Amino acid sequence: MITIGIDFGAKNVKVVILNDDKIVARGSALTGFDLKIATKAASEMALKAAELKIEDIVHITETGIGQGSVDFAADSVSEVGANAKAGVKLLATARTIIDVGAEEARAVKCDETGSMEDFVVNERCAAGAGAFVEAMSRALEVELGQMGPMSLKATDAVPMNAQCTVFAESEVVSLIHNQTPKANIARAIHDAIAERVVSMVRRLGITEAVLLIGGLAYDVGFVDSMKRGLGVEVHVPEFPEYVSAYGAALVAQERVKK
Amino acid sequence: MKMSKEEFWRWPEYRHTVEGIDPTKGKVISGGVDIGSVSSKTVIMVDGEVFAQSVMRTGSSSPDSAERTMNWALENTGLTLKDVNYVVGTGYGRVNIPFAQKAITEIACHGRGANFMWGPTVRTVLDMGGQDCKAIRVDEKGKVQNFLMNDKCAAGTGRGMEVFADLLSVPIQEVGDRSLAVKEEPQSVSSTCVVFAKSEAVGLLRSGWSKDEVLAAYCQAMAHRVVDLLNRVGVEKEFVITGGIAKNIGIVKRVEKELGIQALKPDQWRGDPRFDPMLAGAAGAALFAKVLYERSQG
Amino acid sequence: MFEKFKEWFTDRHDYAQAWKKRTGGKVLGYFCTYIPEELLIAADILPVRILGSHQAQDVTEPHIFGMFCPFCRDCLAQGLKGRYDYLNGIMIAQSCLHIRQTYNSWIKHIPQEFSYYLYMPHGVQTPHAYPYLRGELEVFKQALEKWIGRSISDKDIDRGIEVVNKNRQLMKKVYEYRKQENPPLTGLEAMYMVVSSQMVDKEEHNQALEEVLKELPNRKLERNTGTRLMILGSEDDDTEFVKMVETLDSTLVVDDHCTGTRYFWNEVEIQDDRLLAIAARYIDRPPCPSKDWPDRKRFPHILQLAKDYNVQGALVIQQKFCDPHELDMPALRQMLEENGIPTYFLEFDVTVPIGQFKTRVEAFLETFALPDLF
Amino acid sequence: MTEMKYQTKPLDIWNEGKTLRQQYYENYAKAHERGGIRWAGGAWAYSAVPSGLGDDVWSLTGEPYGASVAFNKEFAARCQEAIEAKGFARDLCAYLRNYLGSVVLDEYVFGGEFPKPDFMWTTHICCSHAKWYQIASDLEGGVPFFCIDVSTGLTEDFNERRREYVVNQLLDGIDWLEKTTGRDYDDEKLIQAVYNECEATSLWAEICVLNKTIPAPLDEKTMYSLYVFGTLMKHRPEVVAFYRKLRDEVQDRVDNKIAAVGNEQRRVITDTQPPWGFLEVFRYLEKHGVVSVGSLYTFSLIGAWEVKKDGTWGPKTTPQRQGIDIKTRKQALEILADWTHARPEWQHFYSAHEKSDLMLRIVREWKVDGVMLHYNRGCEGLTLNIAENRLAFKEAGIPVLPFEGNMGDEREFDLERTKKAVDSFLELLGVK
Repeated sequence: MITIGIDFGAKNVKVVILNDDKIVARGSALTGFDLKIATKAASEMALKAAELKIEDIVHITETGIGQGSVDFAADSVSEVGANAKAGVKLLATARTIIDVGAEEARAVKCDETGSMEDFVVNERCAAGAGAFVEAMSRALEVELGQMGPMSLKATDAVPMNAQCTVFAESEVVSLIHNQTPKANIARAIHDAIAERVVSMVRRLGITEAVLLIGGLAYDVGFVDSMKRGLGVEVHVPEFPEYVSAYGAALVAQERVKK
Repeated sequence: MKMSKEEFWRWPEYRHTVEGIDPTKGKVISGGVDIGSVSSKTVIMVDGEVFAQSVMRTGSSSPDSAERTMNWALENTGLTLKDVNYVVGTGYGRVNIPFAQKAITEIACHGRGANFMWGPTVRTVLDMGGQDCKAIRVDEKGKVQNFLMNDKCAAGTGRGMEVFADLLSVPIQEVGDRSLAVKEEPQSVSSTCVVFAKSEAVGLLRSGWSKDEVLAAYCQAMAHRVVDLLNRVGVEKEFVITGGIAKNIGIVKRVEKELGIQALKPDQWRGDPRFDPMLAGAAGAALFAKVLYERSQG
Repeated sequence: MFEKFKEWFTDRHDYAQAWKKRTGGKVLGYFCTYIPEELLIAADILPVRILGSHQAQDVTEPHIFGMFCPFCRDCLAQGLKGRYDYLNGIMIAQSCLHIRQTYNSWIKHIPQEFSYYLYMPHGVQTPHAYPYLRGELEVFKQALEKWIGRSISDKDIDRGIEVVNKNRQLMKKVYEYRKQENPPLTGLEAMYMVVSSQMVDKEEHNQALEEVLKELPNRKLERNTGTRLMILGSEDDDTEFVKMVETLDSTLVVDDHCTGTRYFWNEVEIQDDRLLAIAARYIDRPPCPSKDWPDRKRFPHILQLAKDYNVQGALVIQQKFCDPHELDMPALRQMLEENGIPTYFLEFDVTVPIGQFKTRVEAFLETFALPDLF
Repeated sequence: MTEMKYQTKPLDIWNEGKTLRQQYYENYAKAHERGGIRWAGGAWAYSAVPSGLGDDVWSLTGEPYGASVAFNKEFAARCQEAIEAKGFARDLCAYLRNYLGSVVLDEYVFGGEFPKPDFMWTTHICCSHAKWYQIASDLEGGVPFFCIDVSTGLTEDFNERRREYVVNQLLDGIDWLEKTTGRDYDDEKLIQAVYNECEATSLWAEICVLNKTIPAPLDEKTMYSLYVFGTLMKHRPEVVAFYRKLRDEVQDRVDNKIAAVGNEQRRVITDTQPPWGFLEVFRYLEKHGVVSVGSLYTFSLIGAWEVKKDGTWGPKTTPQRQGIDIKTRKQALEILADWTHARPEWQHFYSAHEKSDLMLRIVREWKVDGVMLHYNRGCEGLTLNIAENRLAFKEAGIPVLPFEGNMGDEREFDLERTKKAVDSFLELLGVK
């Protein structure tokens, strides 16, 4: 049975095509201009990669969309619901799945079948995690992909206010003007976000194994900060930013079987 | 998988020399260097008249940025750093500008610069920079009487705008105009803080709001935050806006509408459209440098 | 000369644990300076004020909603991180809501041998507050006696009053020097002095004060006093901020903080009914704004301080989300400005962004101290 | 959505409630024209006490007025901007900012200028209470202001001495009222007001108990417009009559299995005052057969409760029913003080687990499946210890959804974000 999962991220629309339990293709497009165009572009990209046509698809489930327009798919599932389903498929021992995207961060606690037990979403003061790293990479004149590796080379931990991203930004500017080494600033930035995400996960309680997904999971510096903050091993799956879409595709299959 | 990334947040850097001024004839050549959190600016004056200027992105080291913006301003003017009698540094990075004799805060410099750019009738200056925004009350000479800076929740105006433009893939120079292209003002998003406004606005995008409506909602939220600051310091005419955000017509128009007061436009007084409101701080610093130099000569 | 105080301030945990080993006594952690220290000293207990560490942390969000003040969250973090495990007990004297929440979460998640919530009244301007607080102190004394397993005699209480009153007198004498044109001590040193008094044995602190008072008359600081400033507002033990302000050609000469004058400004007036005397001291002391109604008794007191220390400007700080001070702020600033004292307002968080605050304070100083460049 | 299981019917008494509320705000505004006097104070003030000054004494309680302002979004924004321009912080109590903004603008939310009170009479338990009227007094040109400190701790600690502290302040207050208004004080009117207040608040608890039934005869968003009379004038005979009639109607709905929500399949409770925008979320929940049957807030902000012989929660027995015949002023004040300081909604000011235990009791006795906690940025008083309450629900294995908002400043309530969180919560409840 072939299903599609669509995830409307703040920055990118992600699409996953699932054939029974095998991911056959992934597609992505900038949410940017228009949801319809972005979804079409991402789906076509995935369909082409899987050499399939839209008619072959049995069921489409989306996630990440508000209660607004659900006209791309048959139905929707919440992101935490999708993450729980996908998380246990990617790592059987996964019980806490943490999703950090451009704008929002969320975490879900699940059982071995991937059904949700509890969930948390970031407090308002902690919004803008992913976008924060990008803005700071510009201030440091460091290519975004290099921010993570650079922060691993830090020689000192510079504490920074963890309550608000905007204020953390202004503290980074002060560090720049005091000529703090770039590696230490990069680490301070990652630690600042990790502190806020860990703070949120503590509300949920930390049950191992912990799986980190979402765009920021690509950033090795952030993963390292999360490990130190949580004090436990942090697993990162392949293609972390597609996990929600993969979860939606799994839910689509369940809904067809029911 | 990452498509070619057009950088929507980048704005144009430039330098400029004013025709018809011969620096060698001048008695005092003074310099003002404003190292902001997002942009670095230099103004070179000959006997208190603007001769050369440059605006560029602040790099990751402020002494570097200071040198680069100063050298770019001096480029093929025939002047070198040695010829500049006195330099005043201002802005975030004012403390580590190696060639500046004195550092004065951007509040005093923007107050003086606004007086220079728009004349003695200016009483209220709104400086919206990359990181902070300031509401400054000045007298007829441009001396600061009272001022207020944003509290935490209103920080990050300029930088917040860059992130927002990038998030919505809209070139930053177009954000203002597009935000005014809406039929009527959308219901306002939270204006408690720029981050809330941003995440709320993006949420609206996903629930069917048009791109322009989301831009309008964000600009409106930012305008609310700034007007709140202005009301606290008390607004007296004439009112001007300096700093990078002065170029965002979407913010300027909404601030004017909510205040019920029109801001003097940059070209209104000096008749010189190139007088960029971003340079008010550097201009003020250059004027202070001139007085300090004359005072040092006794 | 003030290094001892700074050392106590910085190594507060080591000091308390060493004191326990040395004396075998009990250490009681407390929130808010309305606790009756006289009774604790009478019971041979070391009272230690619980303060934050000014570091970002990620442990309090499950316990305290993010929009409560940074100070109450910072304090709870110290407990959750085990930095106060040596405490034998903990208490709070009722004042604002936020710090009360820290106490509630603390006793729920960090087991305590002894914990006490003292119903300090808010109605400090009604005459009925005196018998009421006297009654509360009676009940508190009995709880202490049960905990330490012996009775607290009038002689013990007199000794407690005497030690704390002496500390107040000595600190007030040191503050007198700050009225001079060029004060022989900085605002930073004064903060170390007062805050360290809140976390060490008062007799040791009194000795250190005696030594300081011997040397102060002939102490000359190689620094320019510059603009004389006053600092007011919420709880403030942010030495980094105070240090930065005094590098900008200015000096903090007086304050109205509970880590400053509000802690030691008035003494217990001796009378036969010792508990009533102690109750009266805490009811009549310069109030925290949460208790300063229906009239604003703080304002004439602050204005008098400003005149006595001939202050040129006031930094009015406040912990973000701190309601009691936020509610007084507009009227306080108006009162000061009407009396010719310009003010500048700053909002504190767990860590203070020194870069931004330096710009704000420097610009404030420029408004009335910049040489005439116009 | 889900199919209808029960019969539903709107409340007959609904319009009568609307007129009663309109009259209240009109009585205050027109008090002087009608030769009466008026006072302003908190909803938790001892509102029975000024009744001794006469039958033409009208009040305006701050919090419900703040909520009425919040309902009118455009006017609320103007009030908030007006008071913030005077230097007041944005994170202060939202009702306080709406009220003081309305005073600064000199506009009454129900039309016309803001009617200036003759005196202010309030109590202090949360940090903003006394200061609210200290500031209002300044802004309105020095209106006389009296405030009673009621921060005397948990109900179980409210002993003889602590009650005396409160009663002595009340006695001083009555002398002050006589001096300030120049009127003689009539103890008979006070005694009658005490009887009214006890009955009205006990009746409201009785009505809430009826919501233990499945299906629930009332839903919480309706209850917000019904309990409000307890925050306006719980000492007035009209409120006693209204609640008697409402009790009978709700009893009738229970007897005839008339539900507030026809497709009720899950029951939840909430906490703290809701943002007005949240009413849309209630409707969204009801589409999925999820009904909120109340909260510790709607039940006990004004309701009077006691643990009954069978160990369950029920209405507090009134002095009348105990056969107490109040004779003197002091006796009336002592009974009123005991009655007021037994209010469940006051316990969380002193202890986190007291409130958690009360809410867990409601979950048990009202047969509730999940809890929605409003982390209310507009009211630090009621959100005190809310995070610890959430932990208590988690430990008890009860699904709990915290959501952020502000009950009086809609700029801080993100409806889209809340709806998304509610979707996940419905999945957790097994409804979606």
